[in-house]
Amino acid sequence: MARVLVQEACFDLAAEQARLGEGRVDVGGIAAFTGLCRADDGIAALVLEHYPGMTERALEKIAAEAESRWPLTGCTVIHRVGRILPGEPIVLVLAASRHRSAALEACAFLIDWLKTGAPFWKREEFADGGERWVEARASDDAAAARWAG
Amino acid sequence: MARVLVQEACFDLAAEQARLGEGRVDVGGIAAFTGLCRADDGIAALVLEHYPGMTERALEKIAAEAESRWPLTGCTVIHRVGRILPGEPIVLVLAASRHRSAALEACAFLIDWLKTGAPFWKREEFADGGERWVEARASDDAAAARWAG
Amino acid sequence: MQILYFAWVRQKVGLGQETLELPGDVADVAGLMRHLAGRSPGHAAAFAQAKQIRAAVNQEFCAPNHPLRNGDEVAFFPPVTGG
Amino acid sequence: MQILYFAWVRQKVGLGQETLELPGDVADVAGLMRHLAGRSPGHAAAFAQAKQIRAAVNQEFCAPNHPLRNGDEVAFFPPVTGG
Repeated sequence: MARVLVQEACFDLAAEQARLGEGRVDVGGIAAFTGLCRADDGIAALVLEHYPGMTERALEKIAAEAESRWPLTGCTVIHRVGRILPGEPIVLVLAASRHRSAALEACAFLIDWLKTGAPFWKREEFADGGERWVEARASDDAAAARWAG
Repeated sequence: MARVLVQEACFDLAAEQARLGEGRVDVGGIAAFTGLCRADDGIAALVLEHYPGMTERALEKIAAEAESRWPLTGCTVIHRVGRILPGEPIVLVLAASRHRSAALEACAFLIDWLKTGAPFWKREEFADGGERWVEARASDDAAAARWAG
Repeated sequence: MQILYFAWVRQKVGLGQETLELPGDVADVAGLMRHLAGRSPGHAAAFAQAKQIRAAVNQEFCAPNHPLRNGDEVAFFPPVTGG
Repeated sequence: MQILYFAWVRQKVGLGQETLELPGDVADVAGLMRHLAGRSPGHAAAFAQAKQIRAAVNQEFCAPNHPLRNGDEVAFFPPVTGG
């Protein structure tokens, strides 16, 4: 059963990774991806909005899909919402398995898929007071489409 | 310039990841892979032997190759040697980049490549006092060959 | 039915959510969008960009031809940009 | 030249390293393996499995036909199993 969290608070990578290995000796590899807020074009902050209820359901569905495709011993998806500053983490995905290829592939799948399949929206706030909604990128759709079928 | 370490001591994932993001706001993603010792078939410990000098050179070459293939903002390879117990980590690979795909691909490349391209040898020690050298696997050669050319 | 708006759709409409009875002449998501566009200048501004709006019905992504019933929860928003 | 042994090659030979002069009739890595096989029963046992042994010359992986010079550092070991 995957661990899925949507929260304003930052997350603790080491603690999350430790949960996946704790008390077990059948985990051969843990792949982790952390998405961070960049300061492109003078961004002062990102504000993450989401659809409470649907977001958790979407993430649980994505995680269950990963668990059905790869023989995982566990996986974790944590996505922050609210105001996030440059350099801060936004999202954490972890996948653990007996074998490294399953862990690595499931981790890539989870981050690609949640970029296009979970209801989050990013607004950029600039130092000059301006703001802009981030537009969806064709490259994200293409990355998610790799895993289709 | 990559950070490459061969050491007996355990490593600190959170500290290593923090090094890659510290004081910068141009990192969009950090991919991490941790390889762990499993207790398959009653393994009591793994003993990792290496070729001092050549090992560090091989890892530096592999890391430099990753940095030439992907636009990384940094990467780290830490491989333990000596006696490792089930549940303990063996190897840590981190790759950071502006973009998630570069970080994820470089991380997978590094772990695949070092499995076949760095002079480490694993000996399994069993609870009954027996021991066995781990044999190289064709699947590891195939995984590394994906990245050839 | 409950209608929810997110991101710039919410900003243009000027509301995060509203409740209404499903009009008799609205059969699907696309029909509801045309109906909502007439409710206020804000709604009109948001739904003028109908092709850039995605929808969910009862918290599942849905195509414009998805049929609607009066108890449904329907959300309108731009393409998602999480991760 | 310096010869190094690792993993089960080291265990069978019974030595981690040894120093010798490159024999005049040895031109390459494969020739050195044949020469070393004659040095002791342990060497013979290790190099009997020549196809399972890999080599490095001056800390770079090398094929059996890699030429040798007297100052080289040559290592013999099984296929690597790190990671």
